[in-house]
Amino acid sequence: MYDDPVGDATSALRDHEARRIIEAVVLAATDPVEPSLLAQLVELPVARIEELCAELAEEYFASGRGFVLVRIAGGYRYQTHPELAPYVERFVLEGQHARLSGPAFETLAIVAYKQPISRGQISAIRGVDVESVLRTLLQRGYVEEVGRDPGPGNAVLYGTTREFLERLGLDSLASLPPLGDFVPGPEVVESLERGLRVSDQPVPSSDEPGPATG
Amino acid sequence: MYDDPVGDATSALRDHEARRIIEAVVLAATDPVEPSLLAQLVELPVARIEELCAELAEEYFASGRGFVLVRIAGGYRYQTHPELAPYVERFVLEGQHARLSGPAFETLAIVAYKQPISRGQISAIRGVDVESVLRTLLQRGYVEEVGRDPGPGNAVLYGTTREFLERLGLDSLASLPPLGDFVPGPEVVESLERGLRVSDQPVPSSDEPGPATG
Amino acid sequence: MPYAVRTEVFEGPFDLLLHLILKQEVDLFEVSLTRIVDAYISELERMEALDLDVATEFLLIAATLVELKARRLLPSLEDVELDEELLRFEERDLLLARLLECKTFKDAARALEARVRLADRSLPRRAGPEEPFRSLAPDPLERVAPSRLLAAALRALAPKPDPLVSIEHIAPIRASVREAVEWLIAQLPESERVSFRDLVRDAPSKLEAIVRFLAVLELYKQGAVDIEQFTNFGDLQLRRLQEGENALDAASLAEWDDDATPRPPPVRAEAVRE
Repeated sequence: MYDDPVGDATSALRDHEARRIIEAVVLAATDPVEPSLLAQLVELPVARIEELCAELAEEYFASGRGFVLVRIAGGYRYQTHPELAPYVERFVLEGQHARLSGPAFETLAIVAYKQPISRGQISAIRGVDVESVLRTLLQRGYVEEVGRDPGPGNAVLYGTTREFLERLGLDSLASLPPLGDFVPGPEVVESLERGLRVSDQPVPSSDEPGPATG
Repeated sequence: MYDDPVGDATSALRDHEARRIIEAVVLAATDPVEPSLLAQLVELPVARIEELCAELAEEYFASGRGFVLVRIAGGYRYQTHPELAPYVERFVLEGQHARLSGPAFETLAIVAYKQPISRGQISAIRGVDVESVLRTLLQRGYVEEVGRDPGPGNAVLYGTTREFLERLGLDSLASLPPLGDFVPGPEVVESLERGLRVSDQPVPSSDEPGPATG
Repeated sequence: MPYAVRTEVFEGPFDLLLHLILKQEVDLFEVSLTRIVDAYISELERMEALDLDVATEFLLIAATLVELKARRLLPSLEDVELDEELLRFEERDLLLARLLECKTFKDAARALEARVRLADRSLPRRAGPEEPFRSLAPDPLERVAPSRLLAAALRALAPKPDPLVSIEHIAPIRASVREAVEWLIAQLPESERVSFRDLVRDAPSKLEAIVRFLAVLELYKQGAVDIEQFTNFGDLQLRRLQEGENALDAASLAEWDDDATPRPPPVRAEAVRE
C-alpha cells in the first residue's frame, strides 16, 4: 500500500513481533485470552490482533502442528489437535469429563436457548420436573443462577456459564446453531398433526395413503 | 541412511506424526513430560524421541516462535521465549484475572468444611470425578494430604493448608463462617451419593433409539 | 451388530407421545389417534414406578388424548356449540405446540451433545505460566471473602430436597377412584337425576373431575347407575339404580387402588396418590 520500503519492512517486523507476543501470552494463559487484552499488550488495534491470530491459526494448521489456536468463550487459546485425541487421552486421563445424560442435555439446550429461564419454565417445556437434572448442570458448572424473575414468586433464573462455552468449544452464545435449525420439518409437523387429528375427515394433504416422509 | 525410497517416505510420515503427537501431549501436560513416556505413546525408541524433540525445539527457534520447547526436570515442556518476558510478566501481573473455576471453588469449599475428606467422598458430594480439580488445588497449595483413611483402601485424606487460611485472612479453621444446621452428616452424604446416582440413571443413554426423528 | 432389543425408557409424557406418533407414522400408512391413545395408555400401564410429578403429567396428557379420541368417536358434530369446538381445537393445538417445542429442543440437545463430543477431542493448555511468572500471578483466593466460600459450600452440600415432600403437587391431586365412588354414592339420591356437571362443579382440579368421571363409569359398569346424555356434548344425567346399591363389586373397586392387583385398570389414578 505504501511505497516506502522501510515502512513495509518495519511493519513486517512489527507483525512478526506481535505474533511472537501473542504466542507467548496465549501459551502462558490458563484461560482464553481476550483479543482486547492482546491488543493492549501488543499495542495494535483489536481488529489487527484478530487478523494476526487467524494467520497464526492457519499457519499451525497448514504445517500440521499437533496443536491448534482457537477462539473460544471470547478469547484465544491453544489446544491439542482433535486428530491426536487418542494419544492425548491416554496421557491425560483426568481431563476426561463425565458424560452428561440425554435428559441433562435437553435441559441444557433449553437453558442455552431460552436464558434467562426459571426451573418452572424448563419443566413446562420438558413435561417433567427438572430439579435433579438442573442440579447436575449447576454442579458441573454448565449452568448458573443469573438473576431473579421480577414477577411474583421471584423465581431463580438460570443461564449458561463461560464453562459451558468452553466445554462446547463455542466463542459465544451467538455461535450456537440457530434454534430454527431444529424446528421439526413439515413432515414431522404433519404427522404430529395427523396423530392428534380430532375429526376423522382426512386432512386434505394426507388424503392419499402412503407415508408422507421420505 | 537407507536407499529404499518407500521406506524413507514411510519413516518421514512416521516422524511427522510423532512430532505432532509430541507437540500435542507436551502442550496438554501441566508438568514436564518424560521422554520415556513419549516413547511409549509414539512407539519409538527414547533416543529417537530426544532427536525429534531437539528438531522441534530447533524449528521453533529458527522460525522465531514466541514459545520454546525445553528440557527441564527430566522432561519436555513448552515455555515462553525469554525475549518476551516483559510482555508475559505484564500479562500475568495485570491481565490474567486469576480465578478459580466454579467447580474448583466448590471443591475447595467442600474440603474446607468437611476435612479430612477423601477424593471419593468429594466426588460423591459433587457428583463428578474431582481428580483434575483436586490436582489444581494441590498445585496451588490450598489443599494437602493430611492422612490416610484407617478403613479399607486407606484412601488419602485431604485438608486445607496454612496458605489457604492466610489467603482468606483467617486465623484458623474455626473462624470459617459456620455452615448452619442443615449440613448433612456422612450418612446423608452417602445417601446423597446414591440419590445422585439414581437421578443420573433413569435416563436412556442418548445413543439409545429414542423417538424416531423426522 | 445384532439388532438390540431394548426396553424404551421414556422420560416424560411428551417423550412418549412423540415416540408413539412418529413411530406410527413409520409403521402404518395412516396415523390413527385411536391407536395412539391405546398405545399411550398401555405404555402407562407398563410403567411401574412413576415419579409423582411425572405421573401427573402423564395422566393429564392421557386425559387430553382420551378426550380427543372420545370426540372423534362421536358420530356428528352438527350440534356442537362453537365454544366447545374452539376449546377442542385449543386443547389439541396446545398439545401440538408443546410436542413441537419438545421435539425442537430434543434435536437441539443432540446437536449440543455432538459439539461436546467434538470439543472433547481437544484438550486446552492449562499449565499456565512457567516459574518466574507463576509466582507473580495474583492469587485467585486473594480478596475472596470467606462468605463466598460458605456460599459455595452450601451450594455443594445442600441435600437434594425430597421430591415427595412437595405439597403443592400432592394437594390438588389427592383423588382416588375408590374414594370418588364412595363419595358419589353418598351424593346420588335414589331415583333422581343428577347432572354430572353439578357433580364436578366443586371439583378442585381437572384431575379430580376426571377421577369422578372414572368413578361414574365404574358405577355404570357395575350397574349401580344409569347414564343418559340427551345431546351431543350435552350434560350427563346420572340416576342411581335401586338394585345396584348393595351389589358393588369390591374386588373391581379394589383394582383402582391396589397396586398388587393382577389386572390393573387402564388408567391408574392412584399412582398419583402414592
